[in-house]
Amino acid sequence: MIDRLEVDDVSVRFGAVAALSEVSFTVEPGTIHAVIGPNGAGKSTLFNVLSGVYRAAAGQVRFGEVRLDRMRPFQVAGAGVARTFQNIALSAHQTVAQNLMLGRHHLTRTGFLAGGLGLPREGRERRKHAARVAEIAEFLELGDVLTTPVGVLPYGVQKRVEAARALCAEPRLLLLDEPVAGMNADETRRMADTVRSIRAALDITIVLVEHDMGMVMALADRVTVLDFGRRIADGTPDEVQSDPDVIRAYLGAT
Amino acid sequence: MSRLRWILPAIALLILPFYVDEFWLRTGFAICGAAIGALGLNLLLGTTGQLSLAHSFFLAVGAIGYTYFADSLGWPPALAMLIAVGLAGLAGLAFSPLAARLRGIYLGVASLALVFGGQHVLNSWTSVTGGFNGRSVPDFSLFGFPFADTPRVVLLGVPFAESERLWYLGLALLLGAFLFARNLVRSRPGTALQAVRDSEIAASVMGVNVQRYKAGVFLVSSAFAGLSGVLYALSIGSVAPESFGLFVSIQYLAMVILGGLGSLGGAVLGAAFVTALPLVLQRYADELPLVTGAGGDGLAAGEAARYLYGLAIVLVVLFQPAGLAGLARRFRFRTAHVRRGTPDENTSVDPGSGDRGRALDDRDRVQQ
Amino acid sequence: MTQFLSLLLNGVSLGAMYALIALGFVIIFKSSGVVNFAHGSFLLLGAYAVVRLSEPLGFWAGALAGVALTAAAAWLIERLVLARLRGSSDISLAVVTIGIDILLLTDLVRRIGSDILNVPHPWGGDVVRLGDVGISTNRALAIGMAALLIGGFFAAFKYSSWGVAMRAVAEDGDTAALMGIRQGRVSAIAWLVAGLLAAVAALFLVGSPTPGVSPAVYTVALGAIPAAVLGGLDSTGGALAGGLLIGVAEALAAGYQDQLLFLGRGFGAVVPYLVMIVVLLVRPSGLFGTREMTRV
Amino acid sequence: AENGSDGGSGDVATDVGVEGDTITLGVLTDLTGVFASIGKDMTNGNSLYWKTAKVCDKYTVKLDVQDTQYVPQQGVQLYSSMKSDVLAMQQTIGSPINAALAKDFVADKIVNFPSALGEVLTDIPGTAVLGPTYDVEMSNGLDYLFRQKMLKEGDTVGHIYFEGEYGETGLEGTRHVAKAKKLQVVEAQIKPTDQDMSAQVSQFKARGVDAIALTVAPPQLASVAAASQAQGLDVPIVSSAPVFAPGLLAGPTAPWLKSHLYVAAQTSTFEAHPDLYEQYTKAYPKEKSASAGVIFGYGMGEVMKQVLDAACEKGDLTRQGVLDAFNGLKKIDTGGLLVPIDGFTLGRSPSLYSFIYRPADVPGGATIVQDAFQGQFAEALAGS
Amino acid sequence: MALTVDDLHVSYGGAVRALRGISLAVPDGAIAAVLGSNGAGKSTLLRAVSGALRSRGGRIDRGTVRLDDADLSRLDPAAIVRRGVAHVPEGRKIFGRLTVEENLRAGGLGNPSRAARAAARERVHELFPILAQRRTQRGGLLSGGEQQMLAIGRALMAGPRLLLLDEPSLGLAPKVIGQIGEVITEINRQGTSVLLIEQNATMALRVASEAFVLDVGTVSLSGSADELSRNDDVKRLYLGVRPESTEERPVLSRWSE
Ligand SMILES: Nc1ncnc2c1ncn2[C@@H]1O[C@H](COP(=O)(O)OP(=O)(O)OP(=O)(O)O)[C@@H](O)[C@H]1O
Ligand SMILES: Nc1ncnc2c1ncn2[C@@H]1O[C@H](COP(=O)(O)OP(=O)(O)OP(=O)(O)O)[C@@H](O)[C@H]1O
Ligand SMILES: [Mg+2]
Ligand SMILES: [Mg+2]
Repeated sequence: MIDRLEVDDVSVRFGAVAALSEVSFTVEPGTIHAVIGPNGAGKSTLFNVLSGVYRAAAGQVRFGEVRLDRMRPFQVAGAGVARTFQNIALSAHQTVAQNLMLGRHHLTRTGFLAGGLGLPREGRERRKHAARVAEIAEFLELGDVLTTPVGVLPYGVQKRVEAARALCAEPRLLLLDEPVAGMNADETRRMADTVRSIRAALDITIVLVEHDMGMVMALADRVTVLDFGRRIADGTPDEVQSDPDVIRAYLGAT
Repeated sequence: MSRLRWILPAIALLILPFYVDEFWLRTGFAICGAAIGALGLNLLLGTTGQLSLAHSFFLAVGAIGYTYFADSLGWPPALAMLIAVGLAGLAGLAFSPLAARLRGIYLGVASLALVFGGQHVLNSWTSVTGGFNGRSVPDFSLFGFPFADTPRVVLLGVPFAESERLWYLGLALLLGAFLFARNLVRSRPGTALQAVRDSEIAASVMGVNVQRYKAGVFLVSSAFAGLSGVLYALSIGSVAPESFGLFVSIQYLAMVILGGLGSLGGAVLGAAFVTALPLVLQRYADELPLVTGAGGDGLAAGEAARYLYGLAIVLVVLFQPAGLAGLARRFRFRTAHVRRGTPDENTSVDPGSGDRGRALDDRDRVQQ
Repeated sequence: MTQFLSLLLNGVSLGAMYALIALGFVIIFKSSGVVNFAHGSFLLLGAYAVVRLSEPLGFWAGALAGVALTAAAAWLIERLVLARLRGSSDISLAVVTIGIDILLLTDLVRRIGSDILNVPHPWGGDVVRLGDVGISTNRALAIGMAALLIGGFFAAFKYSSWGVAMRAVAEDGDTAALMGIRQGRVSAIAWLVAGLLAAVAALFLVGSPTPGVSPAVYTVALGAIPAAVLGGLDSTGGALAGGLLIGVAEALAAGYQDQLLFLGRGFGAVVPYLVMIVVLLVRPSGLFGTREMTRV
Repeated sequence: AENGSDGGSGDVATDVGVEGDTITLGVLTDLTGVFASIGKDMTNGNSLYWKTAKVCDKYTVKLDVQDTQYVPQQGVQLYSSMKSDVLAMQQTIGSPINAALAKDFVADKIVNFPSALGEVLTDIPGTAVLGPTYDVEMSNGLDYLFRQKMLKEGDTVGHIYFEGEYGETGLEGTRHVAKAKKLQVVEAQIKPTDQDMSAQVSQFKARGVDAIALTVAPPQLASVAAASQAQGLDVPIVSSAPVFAPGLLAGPTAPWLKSHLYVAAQTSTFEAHPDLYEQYTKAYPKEKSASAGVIFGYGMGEVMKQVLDAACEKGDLTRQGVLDAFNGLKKIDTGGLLVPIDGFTLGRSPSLYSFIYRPADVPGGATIVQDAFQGQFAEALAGS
Repeated sequence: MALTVDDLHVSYGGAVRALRGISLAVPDGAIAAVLGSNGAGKSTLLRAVSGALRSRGGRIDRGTVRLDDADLSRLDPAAIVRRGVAHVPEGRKIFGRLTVEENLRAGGLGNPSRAARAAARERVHELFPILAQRRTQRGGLLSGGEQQMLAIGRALMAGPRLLLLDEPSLGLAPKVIGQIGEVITEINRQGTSVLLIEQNATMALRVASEAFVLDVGTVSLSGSADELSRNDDVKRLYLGVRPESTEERPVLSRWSE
């Protein structure tokens, strides 16, 4: 059973900047939901609120029964929410495998003592999760680079590592912040396929921030549009695409 | 084959007391003690990226705690050691909320306050610390077996006195500490700590309770420092607050950097280098060129040691950012290739290469 | 009251020198992101050079030459060592300065030896009296000099692009280079200036009422570190405020020691650090430092 | 490596540290650490003495000098490496190092001369403080001020002292005198690295002190003089021996020191021993200002010789023999180099005497104004 | 100003061969677009031109980079900037601790003319009004797109004669991408040559006069922008005109404890 995500009247301010003002929308379980809007509209801020990095000044975020807006980031992760970062935030010196293993942090238990003493159950746990990590890496076409330090990989590949790490958390709600930035059309298409097949295989909810409209149109079940921190539209991709406000603020006359 | 690489040095270390004299055994014991402290600092600095100059304070807690428990309270020395180590760990834990608030170099400088403040407290608290002059340290004993010169034991014609006994104690404790640190880094907490180092926000979003892990690593690191302090106390036989000043913290920093930040084997090598250098130079001053024995007109041994070790720090950071561990790795890498008869066509996988390290540093910053 | 005024004046004069040292600290940090642990050695080098060069040259020329020599040495260190470490982590940079510090300090202590070297200040042990309160001429001059130099740098930062260039280089030298900023030159100048400030501070620091050049001069820099940090490592104004705060706090703690006995004897020595910790707890980046903020 | 065999010839028993006609003595000094200046001077004094002196007219003495840098760990390590070669310790610098080694000294039956006059050192068997402990010394200095009418009952004294054994023992002397003479004491503790005494002097001025007592080091003395001058605090300064160094007379505070300072010391001056001065400057032409440390080092040699001679006469130059000889020593006279020493009883100051000297433009920078005397408070302070 | 790259070989850390013999020319006053997949070496090419290679552990092994008649391969970045080359690096690299205003000032430091700087700032504010509004905000706190605008604006402050742009549209909203295209055309009209790396090939090929496609360190296709936009491979890989996807992809199973 997956939960519904309800964002209810959320506001965030930074000094004079109203990054989000009374934003509300609902993400139905098992759908792919896109959030779009001009630069600085508050999309990443929204993700930061959803993942507990920023605290909303007002409003609520509910994921099923739990209140995400009251949690700290690591508790949000425990509630089954994982995300990627717009500006890649990986450990550059660590290998891809090590970075992915971090994704499994909240699924594993080993503490300082058990880890330091190298108790047998630590080894069992590690082996079991390493196998899953390899599986996910394979899925995101990272199988060949598992032992490469992330720092030397090209930008586009690092973006895939980000996505893989979030997947490794086995989330029920996956937040992707511009997953195809810096990819060419072909790479974008493959990423879109991947996202689709994640949803199909794992049956989870995905929220996506993206500027590549082709990708949004092809993937999203529903789209919410933000501008200057306010929701200016919400609907199916087709509805949104023809909304005059959205065209004026975001798409431009093409 | 890789097992052989461990067994030979292990045997050499075990039979050492049968071949070398007291000076070297004592030096060896001092190295073991320092190495444990360096391992602890490496967990903090190398693994978690927290710059702390307060290490000497935690050393002091261990050393003085042991002396107080075993001497003033008369507890069995092994218990006193355990409790002193725990106490040092708790001191680290108590410091961690401050550490959680400060970042980078601010943390480093703030931790200086612990060194100076700690010295002040320890100097004033004479009933426990013995004040400026310090107090003498009771001998260690384990299950009734004393680590002292008496009762006399002779093994295979070699007197098995305090220095021999301590050597094995140091070796055993160092091995334990090393394995603990290594396991820790390789397991789940290690991954989390490294993530905290690279980006606290990313780590917390992936489920790491950053505050708690910082507290945890401070606890472990200071407990290591505490154990190191106990061994220091045992090796000298007397502790005074004065012995745990800023310079000691700097020495530990030097061990970790010289050894190679983030490398546990490196920390041990670094500790050996920093600890032994002044002693050996002093001892063999007469045989060394340029260095004169005490009272001569040339470079005094103590000065020579300090020059060398300042120079070593600068050179290592400049030319071998991966430290002694990097050097060792490079050497091993090369010999391994020669043995296997493969030309090293992909040096690019050598993680110890300085250039690669540098290139990565840049990448790091791109992503911030 | 006289005692209080006298302590205050004394604290301010001490603080002025802390501020000069802290300012050097801050300038280096701003331009290259380096926390320069070798600053204490610069101080000692400045003092030593002034004394030695005053012998053959006389005080004025000797002081000038000594300050110049220290500045040149700082510059050289930047060129030889730190310039090669662009892009390394903060920690490596801090550690390399510790290495340099050990080298310089060992050498200077060896040269200074066991003697107390006296600087032949023309004003010697003269005293300025302000009503009941007396202060050595040397210290009075120090306050004036510090005001002059700090004011000058304030203006330089505010009205020239130097400040921007320095901070750009410190944050990301490679990208700054893409703006045409010569990172080598910017940070080399910063080191030069820091060396100069340290030497000027040293020049007064070893005069009355302190006893001349001895290795202990070095430890004054240890008091300037908290001054720089509590002011905010990247703030010039902070260096001034931090220096004065620490100077006055230290003088008062030492002067009223017998009223503070419940804190333990010799409490004055920890005062700078205590003040720093209190400030950092409230403001983790110091009084005027840029707040460290991150976003993802 | 220990053995009981007879290393020498003749019928003198020996064990460790005697090879043929050579006796080896250990020196654990500080040549490059914080107390390098005093360490160097004392070691030079030791060496100078043993250059010519012979034990029993037969044995020459070789010194095994090691530099501890004033770090206890180094001291312990270096002692462990020299202990199988030395008969006794001619010099061990620093209370912390002496404390760290006390157990070993006792176990190894070592006769040891520490470089300082700390009270705790008198509790170590075989360890010989060569002079009055610092409290006795300070009380003698204050007594001198009373005798000269520079101080009277009910006055106020400001005492600046280093944290640690040296400073605190000195302070005890002042406190004792204060109790006996109803003095007010204003205490100021500092660290050896504190160089600016203005604040302390302001405080003294505010409290109206009539004299300043110092158990610090030369830089602090210079600063006290400069600050007193600046703030117009015109009172006598009494100090223990380590506070004064002749180098101060080249500085701007020289006139103030010459008119205000009285030093209570266990050593005499170069002015009183011109031949020693000549000998020293000839042997060490590069050392610029010879301090009292040289005289002390030379005197240490002299006392050691008396111990070894006594042991040798008894035909027992083993460590035990030397220790016995040491314990039997009474009324030691060093020809006026050091104050008269009564002998070594655990826990008791070995001497009650002090010289008083003042800075002056003479070789060595000091001139004696009061020959070795026992002050009125000395006996009460000396301990059991 | 004409840029000529001839038989350029570049490697990183002596091991990774990022460019393997690239030759191309950007004639005076032209806009040249470079396309290529991740890791093809596009950014490396720009770094080789602006001198930013060395600081990242890269080296020119062979070949030349010339600007008119001057050899750039031996100059340091600051010297190259002074010859009129501005580089907007990959990943924005704005100065996070400096304010927006200070970032722009830093960009103008290599520009000697005060009047030119003032004019440039005017234009930047006109192009990206948000930067004027956020003048005193710390660069690091801007949104991704705002940072990108700042990076472009900063380069414009230098008043360059050759502008190197590394994926300027990265993270920008569609409307702004359209504007960026216009800006590039306009800058170019005022006499600046542009070398443009883009993943948004539609925009790139619209504004460019010539185009190159990089593939694993070599130029696999080149020609006029129009020609290339008609090329089938380009259409498929870069313009998103795709045949139905047929390939087998691995499938992920659900995780169960
Ligand atoms: N600093 C570096 N150290 C080592 N290898 C590097 C470095 N920078 C880039 N590389 C390698 O050089 C090759 C070319 O990289 P480059 O960044 O030029 O690609 P790109 O075409 O710009 O890719 P993208 O579209 O992802 O930005 C890649 O294989 C990359 O891994
Ligand atoms: N920590 C912060 N402090 C101050 N301002 C902030 C902070 N985080 C975001 N902002 C501001 O809030 C606004 C919204 O930013 P956000 O990153 O959410 O935009 P976005 O919609 O993700 O834009 P983009 O598409 O460019 O990434 C921006 O104007 C940004 O400058
Ligand atoms: Mg965003
Ligand atoms: Mg690129």
